[in-house]
Order: sequence, then structure tokens, then C-alpha cells
Amino acid sequence: MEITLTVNGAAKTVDVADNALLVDVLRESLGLTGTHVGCDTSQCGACVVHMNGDAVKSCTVLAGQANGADVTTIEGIGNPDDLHPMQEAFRDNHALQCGFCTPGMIMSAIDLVQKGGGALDEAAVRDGLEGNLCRCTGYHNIVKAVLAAQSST
Amino acid sequence: MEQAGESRIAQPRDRVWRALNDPEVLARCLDGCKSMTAVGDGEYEAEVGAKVGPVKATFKAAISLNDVIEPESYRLEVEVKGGAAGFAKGSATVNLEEVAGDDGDETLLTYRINGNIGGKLAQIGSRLVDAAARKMAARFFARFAVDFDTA
Amino acid sequence: MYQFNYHRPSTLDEARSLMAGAEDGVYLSGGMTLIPTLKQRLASPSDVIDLGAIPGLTGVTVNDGTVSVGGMTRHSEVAASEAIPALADLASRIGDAHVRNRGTIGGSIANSDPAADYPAAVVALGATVHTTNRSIAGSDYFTGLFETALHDGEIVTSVDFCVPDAAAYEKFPNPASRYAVVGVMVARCGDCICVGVTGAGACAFRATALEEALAADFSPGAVDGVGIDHSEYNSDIHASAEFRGHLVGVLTKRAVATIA
Amino acid sequence: MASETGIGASVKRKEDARFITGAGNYTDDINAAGQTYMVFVRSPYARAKINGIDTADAAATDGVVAVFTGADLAADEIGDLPCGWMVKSKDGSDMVAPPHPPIATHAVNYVGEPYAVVIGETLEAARNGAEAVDADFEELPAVVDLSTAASADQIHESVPNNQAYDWELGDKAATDAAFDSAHHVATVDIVNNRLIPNAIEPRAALGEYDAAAGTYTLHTTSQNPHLERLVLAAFVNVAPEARLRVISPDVGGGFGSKIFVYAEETAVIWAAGKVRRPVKWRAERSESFLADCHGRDHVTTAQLALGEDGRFLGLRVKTKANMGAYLSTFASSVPTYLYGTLMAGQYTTPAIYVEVQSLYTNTAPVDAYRGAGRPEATYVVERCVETAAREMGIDPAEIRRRNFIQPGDFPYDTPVALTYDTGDYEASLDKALEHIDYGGFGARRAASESAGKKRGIGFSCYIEACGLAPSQVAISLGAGVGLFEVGEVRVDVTGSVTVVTGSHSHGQSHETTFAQIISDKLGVPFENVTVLHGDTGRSDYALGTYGSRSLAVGGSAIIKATDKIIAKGKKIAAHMLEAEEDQMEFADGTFTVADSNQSITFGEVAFSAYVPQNFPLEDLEPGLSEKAFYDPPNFTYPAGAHICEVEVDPDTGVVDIVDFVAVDDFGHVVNPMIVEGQVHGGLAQGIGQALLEHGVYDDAGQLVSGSYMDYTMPRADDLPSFTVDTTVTPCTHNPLGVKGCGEAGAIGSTAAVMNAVTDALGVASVSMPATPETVWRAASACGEAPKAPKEGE
Repeated sequence: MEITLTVNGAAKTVDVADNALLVDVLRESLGLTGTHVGCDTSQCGACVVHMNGDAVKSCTVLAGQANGADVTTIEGIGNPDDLHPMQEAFRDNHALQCGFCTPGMIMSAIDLVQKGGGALDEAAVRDGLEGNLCRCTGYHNIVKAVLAAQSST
Repeated sequence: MEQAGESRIAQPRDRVWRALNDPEVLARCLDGCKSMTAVGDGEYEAEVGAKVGPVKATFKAAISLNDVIEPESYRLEVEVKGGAAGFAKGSATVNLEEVAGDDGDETLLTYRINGNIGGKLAQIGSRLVDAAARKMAARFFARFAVDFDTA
Repeated sequence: MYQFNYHRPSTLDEARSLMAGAEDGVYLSGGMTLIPTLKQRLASPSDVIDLGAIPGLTGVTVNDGTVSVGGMTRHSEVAASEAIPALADLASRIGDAHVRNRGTIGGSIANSDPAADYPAAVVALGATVHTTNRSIAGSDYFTGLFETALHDGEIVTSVDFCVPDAAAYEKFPNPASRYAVVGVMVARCGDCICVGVTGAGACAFRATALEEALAADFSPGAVDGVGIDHSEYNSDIHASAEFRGHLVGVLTKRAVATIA
Repeated sequence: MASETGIGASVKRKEDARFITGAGNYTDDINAAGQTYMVFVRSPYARAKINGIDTADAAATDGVVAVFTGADLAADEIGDLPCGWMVKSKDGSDMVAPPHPPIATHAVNYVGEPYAVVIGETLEAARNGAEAVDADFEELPAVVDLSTAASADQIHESVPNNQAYDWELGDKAATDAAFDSAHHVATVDIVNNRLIPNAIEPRAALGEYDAAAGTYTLHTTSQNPHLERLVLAAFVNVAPEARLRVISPDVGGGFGSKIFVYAEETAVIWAAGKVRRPVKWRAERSESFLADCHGRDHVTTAQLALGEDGRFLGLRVKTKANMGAYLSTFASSVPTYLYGTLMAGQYTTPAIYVEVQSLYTNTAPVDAYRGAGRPEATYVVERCVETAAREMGIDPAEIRRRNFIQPGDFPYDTPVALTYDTGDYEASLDKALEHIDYGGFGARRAASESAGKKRGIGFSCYIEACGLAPSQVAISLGAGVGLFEVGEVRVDVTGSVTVVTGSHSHGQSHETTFAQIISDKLGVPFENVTVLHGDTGRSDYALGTYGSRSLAVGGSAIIKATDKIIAKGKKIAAHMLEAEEDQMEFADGTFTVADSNQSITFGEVAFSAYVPQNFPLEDLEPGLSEKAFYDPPNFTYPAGAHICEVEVDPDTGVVDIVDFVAVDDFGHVVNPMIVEGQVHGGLAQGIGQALLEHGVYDDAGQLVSGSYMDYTMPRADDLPSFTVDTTVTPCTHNPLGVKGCGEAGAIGSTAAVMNAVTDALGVASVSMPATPETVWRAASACGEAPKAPKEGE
């Protein structure tokens, strides 16, 4: 079937199987490999993107469900010369090591801060990131980065 | 995984025993059973569509009756292969006891089941195994008890 | 995933006729349980019928002491609603942020996972489940492990909750999955006390012994005298039936303490 | 050069630019034209005979390219997966390792063991084919329980009593004598729970065969591509070493689990040659749970003998270690040379005797997982010490102080084969006590008590042997490989520098740390240094990344190469300045003729090296590129003090870590920011072991904690922010004075947490993981065991 969606601001029409997932569309059809797959039970959060303004796990969205949606991936929020404040905060606070969970973590963190109204404290950030697993950082610096990004935005 | 239960059936013991050895009755009482055929003495093959929430698959089951002490007890063994989902194995030891009821002889059926599952079902669904097994066993023997009214 | 035909009807009637015509169809609402199951190849429906494009099934409306939640309303929207704070609190603790952004109340209660959160509210808050066919009292809705009063092809269109005088939800999450090992919703409406329990049994239920004790004395201490029969409770590597029984008591006390 | 980017500075990472923008290049991001997809058909049984495998339906499935079984690999003379470390039993006999074919042929011995592979045009086709493979299994009773494995059914024909080896270390007679004279003996029974590594990137491989050139290229998620190549070429016989290139691109975490050579990449690269098309495989997470090597899984009884004054007299340890179904790449060394040798801890215990029996079971193979042997050892020692303190009524900080090896005692020979070069254990403990405000603990405990909570504090003073390792020592102890590292420093024509290291980075930040070293030593701007790693086509044979060795060993190799660059540079500079070579000095990126104002910059020397004018070619070759192999003379010995404070809710059994302090001595630190990050990550894994993580097999050998629905990974809301600090006693035998920091968090923290939990509850022991139900049960029965008096109470 054919679906049309907006990805990182650009309209895309792709032909996909009925059983394709949004993450397959992004990684395979569109070559946006910054969105990762780390599990098969919708727990790890490595695949988080924004869909119509909400952070969602793209491994648990069928391509058909994303038909007509506005999707933003890690590739769409900034680039090395013009980083998103959350990307900058992650770098400045050493909030990543192997980098595999990082795109999903950043996309979740952006949604969290946007909806947090500037009022997030450490506990709220830890709570808000429960859907993203990181095995490297112990979360300490991720939490620092999210709080720093909140105050810089 | 082990479960036990009992039900009282307002029928004499040998009638209950006959039913317990009737593949048609067994098939009627087994949730999702699509077919049951005898393939040998006390051996059957069944096709069972199992559904636990969103998990839905059709299994081929081999059923055999062992340690048969007519008309008191037997052990029913089931082995199920579910392809990608894995496998399940279990046994139910069923005992029939004659008890006196208000309107004549009745039968107390007690059962003890145990079993295990393997493959993806065990890996992903362990939290549901006990509850699902309990449900299947309880439903089987409940239907069995009721079956006499309709049969 | 096995192959299936994906449909995205725009009316309830269309959805139902697609279902009626499908060899082995399944409705898709939020997909938070169904999609992982399909990915594991633990189900092979012929047709997946997505309810996401049907208008009129979302939103939280308040009318005369009743809060009506559309069947396709996301958990995050309920979490942000204000009419029943305990219901919003419950919704805010379902899964994780991403589950709340996709999962729906209709999908959750149609699935009737024994460890889902919403069922505790459905049984404790005098709910009525409205479907394409009829209305079902919340207390009659859950019938067993992953089983409900819904018939084949029936779709949950909305759930009405009574606004209680006071209510609180206490949850003991599974440390891994964040499902409820036990969740308890205590609601007080005049003299009527409802205690809805999820996670402990095959499906959500009202703990009547606790309700009676609390009706006589609405205080945490009243829970102590109630023996909780855990013989039919769930048991897994995270919590034995005995521990679940203990937690039902502890969480009930805490909920009572919050609202007493 | 004390600059903003030199040694000691918290430089922001070079790696981050790609990772934070989604431009990382992980194995699964790489696709080859015409690639096929491989799916493994895995055993649902823990133990079964294979009576036959019918692949006809699978082969006939739409889109299936090929189906192979173990017999096909055997026909191509593909060898077994070897274990690279020979351990001998007490009686001098060699360890017994069963044959380990990559794809099972006659029997399967754990759930998840592959017995066939299916290659499809698409992943879906391969999956469909995999479901159509029909094997005739004869299920056998599974051996699951480690404590009874030695007397259970024999799993492998060649392995009597399911025993890999029965090993010992230390002086039994001296230890027995110490116990005879003891005033007090503290005994602990410990289960070191099974852990599943769970790097967030699942393992993956892409194999390609170039028929024209006869060469193989394997992209895979390996921590050490050279080891992968060596084993695949020399032992498994997949391809000649020179015609096999192994590339580890960006790798999403390893923690040990990606050191080993597995069935999957073996099958991928072999099959690529077979079907003459690229073959790709990526693990589903469900596969990772079953088929990645697990960690820990020991059952131990340990006894500490003490004098009346609380001095340690002797330690006796008896351990059963679970190897799983087969002996993985380094599995044999973990419960022996990485475990028994650490039993002295930070203490002067004069007599130690350790016995380890390693056994096979029908579970996934167990091998090194972050810390590898050393967390297990620390847990044994520190639980013994804490137990002794409580039983004897001595403050747990004080009992440790009384027994520490003192700064003046180094180098210190332990009774278990190691020579510690340096350390100051009391300094770390004192700093940690200050951070945690030990004096205020009594008041905090009282406050918790009045809120219905139970508060406890726990200590762990750990030591680790890192910088693996001196080849000489390792080889003499049975290692089948040397353990040196290679570093190559290539100065480019324009004066920028390319460093090639054999140490692969999968989160450890080599691209930054190694660039800092070069920038510091050569005076080259940090941004002009590029670090390459992870490609056997780029660097010489080397050993890779494990055991906190990258900086201590790999960094030292780079320093050694840098010294050669400077020496060569001096030669060139002397030629250019018409001075004598021995007059040349080098500092801050400038070569200067001693006692003169004649100088020339590093960049000018570099340019001249490649545009050689009038070089005396017999004495001075063009070019400025040097390579060095570094083999350390000893292990390094990071050590530290971890203190954990918990609050337990006795009603629910929930343990809340309210404070965690880690003070570590890693010697000199190149990048404090990175080092702190390494500690944080290790702490999360150590705390995870204590409170959350558990690989659970049921009696039939089914892995029932086989997904994130049941295996509890630490999440952000499970952990506190940590207080991390350092003390410094520089390593005495490497040029940077560094010790390694990658594993410390995982080694020290577990015992601290469990000592805190048992302290809070006032019970002698709580089994790991201390889940709510476990703690609730312990709390419900508490009040029996003594609590040690605490300073400030």
C-alpha cells in the first residue's frame, strides 16, 4: 500500500507492505538510520520519534497508522552546525557513551521538556524517562542534561 | 506449574468414567478444540485453537491416557507443538470417588494438573502461564460437569 | 510479523462490516499489546482493522456527575483531564510516556490484561461501558483472564465513570514491565465504598470484604482486620500470590489514607 | 602542555557529533547490494537429542535462498567454537571442554541453541522458512540447578560429572592453621545471581564474499575484531586470516558480551561464501536474551577467620561456577584467574584458599560480564567482612581500616598470586565517609525509623586487577593469546595526526581520550587528531577492549609510538636545523636546539618528513609514522571505597537508594568527565545486580525472564544521582600512571548495596536480587542478626 507522511518537514510517499512498521519506513524506505531498534517488546525506547507532536515508539506503530502523520526523527531536529538545545545538552553533560540509545533518549527528552512547562525536577525527569533504557550512563548525566536543556530553552 | 481442583457431578461414577474416556466428550469440553481423533488405544490427536488475549494460535496436540485404573483414575498427558510459539506439555491426574448425593449416587472428581511450556511462550509469557493453565483446567472440568446435562 | 490486510475504516459501521467479512480479523486501537504480539508472531490475523481514523471516539467530556471517555482516547489525554483526579492519576501511571501517547482506554479494557490499570477504575468508579451494540455495567464487564462481556465484532465506543466524592489509585508496578503487580482504586461516593483491584486475579474485581469493612469504618486501620484470600491470585517470578494478597491490603490502606 | 584539551581536561567528546545527530554507523545500519537475511532456528528445549532435521519444506518456502544445518558446516570442515584459556584442575589434569559446533548437529543443550539457519531474500521469507524447519527432538531431562549439577545426568558424552574443572588457589594448610587459631569465624553463603548483559544494541553481522578476490569481509558488533578474525580463521576455519577482514563499526555497548566469538557471525560469514551473496543477521532482543553469553552465576560458601582484635587471619572460599552448556571464549578464566586472585581484596589477610568447581548445565553459556570475576570476588570478601564486623560488634569502617594494606607496604605480594604495585585504601575510605556524612547516619536512621522506614548503610572496599594483562603471566596461566596492544601514530603531511589503535571503543570514548594524549604529547591541536579503531584492515593484530585495559595498555602503546615519533622528529629537526640529534629538545609542539633560539615546529617537521630535502637516506628515512606494541609488566590495581545508604519500606519491600558514594583510585585521569561517566554506568549495573536483574530458568531449563517484560533493567527512576570522587596513587609501571576505570562501578557497588540492605533489615543475609518480595519476607522475619555499631550512633 502507499502511504504519505511528512518526515522532518518533507512530504514523503512510500510504498510499504501492510505489515510494515513505522520504524521500517524510516530506516529502510527513507534511510533514516538514526532511529534504532533495540528490542521487540516495546520497552527499550531506542526507536522513539515524534508523531504529530508526541513521542512514540516507532517499532510499535504500523506504517498505516502513520499515514498522513507528521513525523520528526533525530535527523530532523538539528545538525552538527546547528544543534537542538537537547543535543547540545547531551554533548555538554556527557549524557551518552555508545550512542545507541541516544536518538530515542533525546527524542523522549525533548517531548518531556516541551510538555513539562519548565517545572521538571530530578524526580520528574527520571520518571519521564522510564520508557528509555540506557545501559552505559547509569542515567546520571542524562538527567543532568535534560535539566540543563530545560533551563536553556 | 501445578494446579488442583475438584467438581461434584450428579452422576454415578461409571457414567462419569465413560465420559472421561469418550473423545467426543473430551473434545466438547476442551476450550478451542477443533477436532479430536483416536489414533490408538487411549491415544488421540487433537487440533486446538488457543487464545490468551492477543495471543492466538492453532496447536496440534497429542493426548494419551496412562495409568488407567477403571473406573477410578487415570493420568491424561497432553503434548502440544505450537510452531513459532513453542510447545506445552502437561498432565492431569483425575480421580473419581463415589459419594452419596440427595438423589442417588454422585461422583466427586478431583484433578491435579501440572505442566510446563517452552520456547517463546515461556520466554515472553511466563507471567500468564499459571493463570492461563488454571483457566483452561477449570473451564474443562466445569464444562465436563455440565456436559451430562446436555448430553 | 505474518502478513495481514491492513484497513483503516472511517466509520464504525465500516469497521464492523470489515470485521464481519474478515476470515480472522482483529481491531487495532492503540496497538500497545497487539503490535508487539504480531511482531513475535504469536498471532496471525487475516485482517487488522485500525480504528484510528474513525471520528468521534476521542475526548473526555463531563456531564452531570458523569465523565465520559471516548473509546479511542489516549491515556495521556485522560492523564491531563481534571474531572476525576484519581482517574487522571491512574492514567498517568500506565506503562511509560510512549504507551500513554498511543494506548487507548477502549483498547485497554477490550484486551482485559489481568495487570492493566484501567480495569481497576472500571470496577471501582461505577462505570458503564458503551459499545456499538449496547451498554454494559462496569461490574459485569470483566469476565476472566483476557475476557470481557464483549461479543465478537463489538467495539467499545466510550466509558462513563461516576464522579466520586473522593478516590485514589495506588499501584505497585512490575519492576520490569511496569504493568500493575497489584493496583487498587478506592472510591467513596456517599456511604458507598468501592475497592477495585487489578493485577491480583485473572481480571479486575471488587474486593467486597474490604468494601464492607471500610463502609463500617473508613480508615486505614479497618483494613487490618480483613483476611484477604489469595488462593486464586496470580503468581509469577515477581510476586507470589501471597505477596499479592499482602499488597492488596497495603495499597488499600494507602489509598484510604490519601482520601480519608 | 596543560591545555584545555590535554591530559587531565574534561574535553567534550569527538564521538558525540555523530551520535547525537543520528549519524552513528552501527552494523545494522549497513546494507550491501543484493544482501540476503539469515534467521537462526533455535531449540525450544533445554536438552534434547536431534534424531533428524527435515529442511525440505523450509527450502521450498517462498523467497528462501538456502537452508543449512550443522552437517553442512561440518562438511565444510568448519570447526568448533574454542575456549581460549586452559585451566587445570587440582590434580593437574586439563579442563574438560565439550565440542561446541556453531550449529548443533546431534544434540541441543540449551534453549536458544541454533540447529539450523535459513537465508531468505527478505527477513520475512527467512522467518517463514525457519518456521518450516522440522526437527525430530527427543527431549531429555534438563540439568539446571548448579548446586546439584555434578551429580545430575551427564550432559556431554566427554564430560564426566558435568565438570569443566575443579581448581584451587592458595595455601590450604596455612589457611586451615589460621582457622584453627581464630577467635571468630564469620561464614556467608552466597548466590551470585545470573545476569544478562543486554547491551542496547543487539548483536548483528553482515558477511560479504568477493569471489573475484577470494576475500571475506565481516561487519560485526565485536569488542575485539582481531580476536574475532583470529578465531574464525585459525580455529573455526572459515577463511584464511589474510583474506578475512573483520570490521567493528560503531558498536552499541558490549560489557563483555561482545568479546566472544559466537555461532551467529560464524554462520553469517561462512554462508556468505556459500551463497555468494551478502548475508545479514540482526538479533531480535528475544534472541539476545537466549543467545548472548550471560554473566556471574556462582554459588559460594566463604569463611573469614579473625583474631580477637578483628584482624583477618584467613579466608576460605568454596565456589561452584555455572559455565552453561558450553565453554565460551574466555569462560574458564572468569571464575578462576579473574576471581580467586582477587580474594585478598584491600586487606593483609595472610592465608587464603580458594576452590572453584566449574560445571556445565543446560543453560546459555556464561562468560565475562562487566567486571568478570572481580565483582564476584568483591562480593564474597566484602560480605564476609561486613558479616564479621556485625558479629564481632566492630564498626564496619573500623574493621576495614584495621586490615588495610598500608601505603608503605607496596609493592605487596598477596597470598593469591598478585603483586599490588600501589594504593592508599584508607584515603579513599576517608573521603567516602566524609561524602556520605557517616557521622550523621545515626540521626538519619532515627528519622527514617519514625517515618516507618528502615535505613541502612553498607560499605564495599574493592580492588580489581585490570589492564589485562602481561602476556607472560597470562600465557603461563593458560591463556591461548598474548594480551599486548598495538598503537600506531601516523603524522600526516600537513601535521595532523591519525592514530590507529587495536582497542575498539563502544562507549569508552577512545576517539577523545586518545586524541587528548596525542594532543598533549605532540602539541598538535586536539581537533587535528583522528583516532581509527575497529578494523583488522587498518591496524596490526591486537587484542581489543575488555577488562578496563584500553587506556592502560592501548594508551601506553600509543605513548610508546609517540615517543618514537618524537625521536624521529628530532632526527629530522636536527637535519633541518643542521644541529646534532642529541641536542634536540621537544616541548609544546616545537623542536628546539638546546641552549639556542633555533627551533622548528612539529608541523614543519612533518611536512619535511614527506617532502624530504637532502635527507641522508642511509640514516634518515622519509616519513613520520611509528607503531608500537605494548605489553605491560603487571596488572594495574584500581581500588576504591563505595558506600551505599538505603531506605527500605517494610510494608512493600521496596528498597530506595537514598545516597551512593563512590571514591575510586584510578591513578592519573586523562578525562575526568569520561571517567565519571564510566563509573556511573558501572554503578548502575552493580546496583542492577543487587536489586533488579535476574536471569531465571525454570526447572525445565526455560528462560522465564527472557524479555524486558520480566528481566528488570535498571531505568532512570530506579537509580539516584551518584556522588563520585577520586583519589590518586599513580600506577607505577605504565607511562601514563593510569589504572583503568571501566569496570570499577560494577565491581564495588553490589556488595555496598547488599550490605546496606541487610543492615537496614537487621538480617544476616538477603539473596540477590533483593526484590520487593524477597525484602518483604526478610523484613517480616527480622530482628535476629546483630547490627554493627556505627560511628555517630
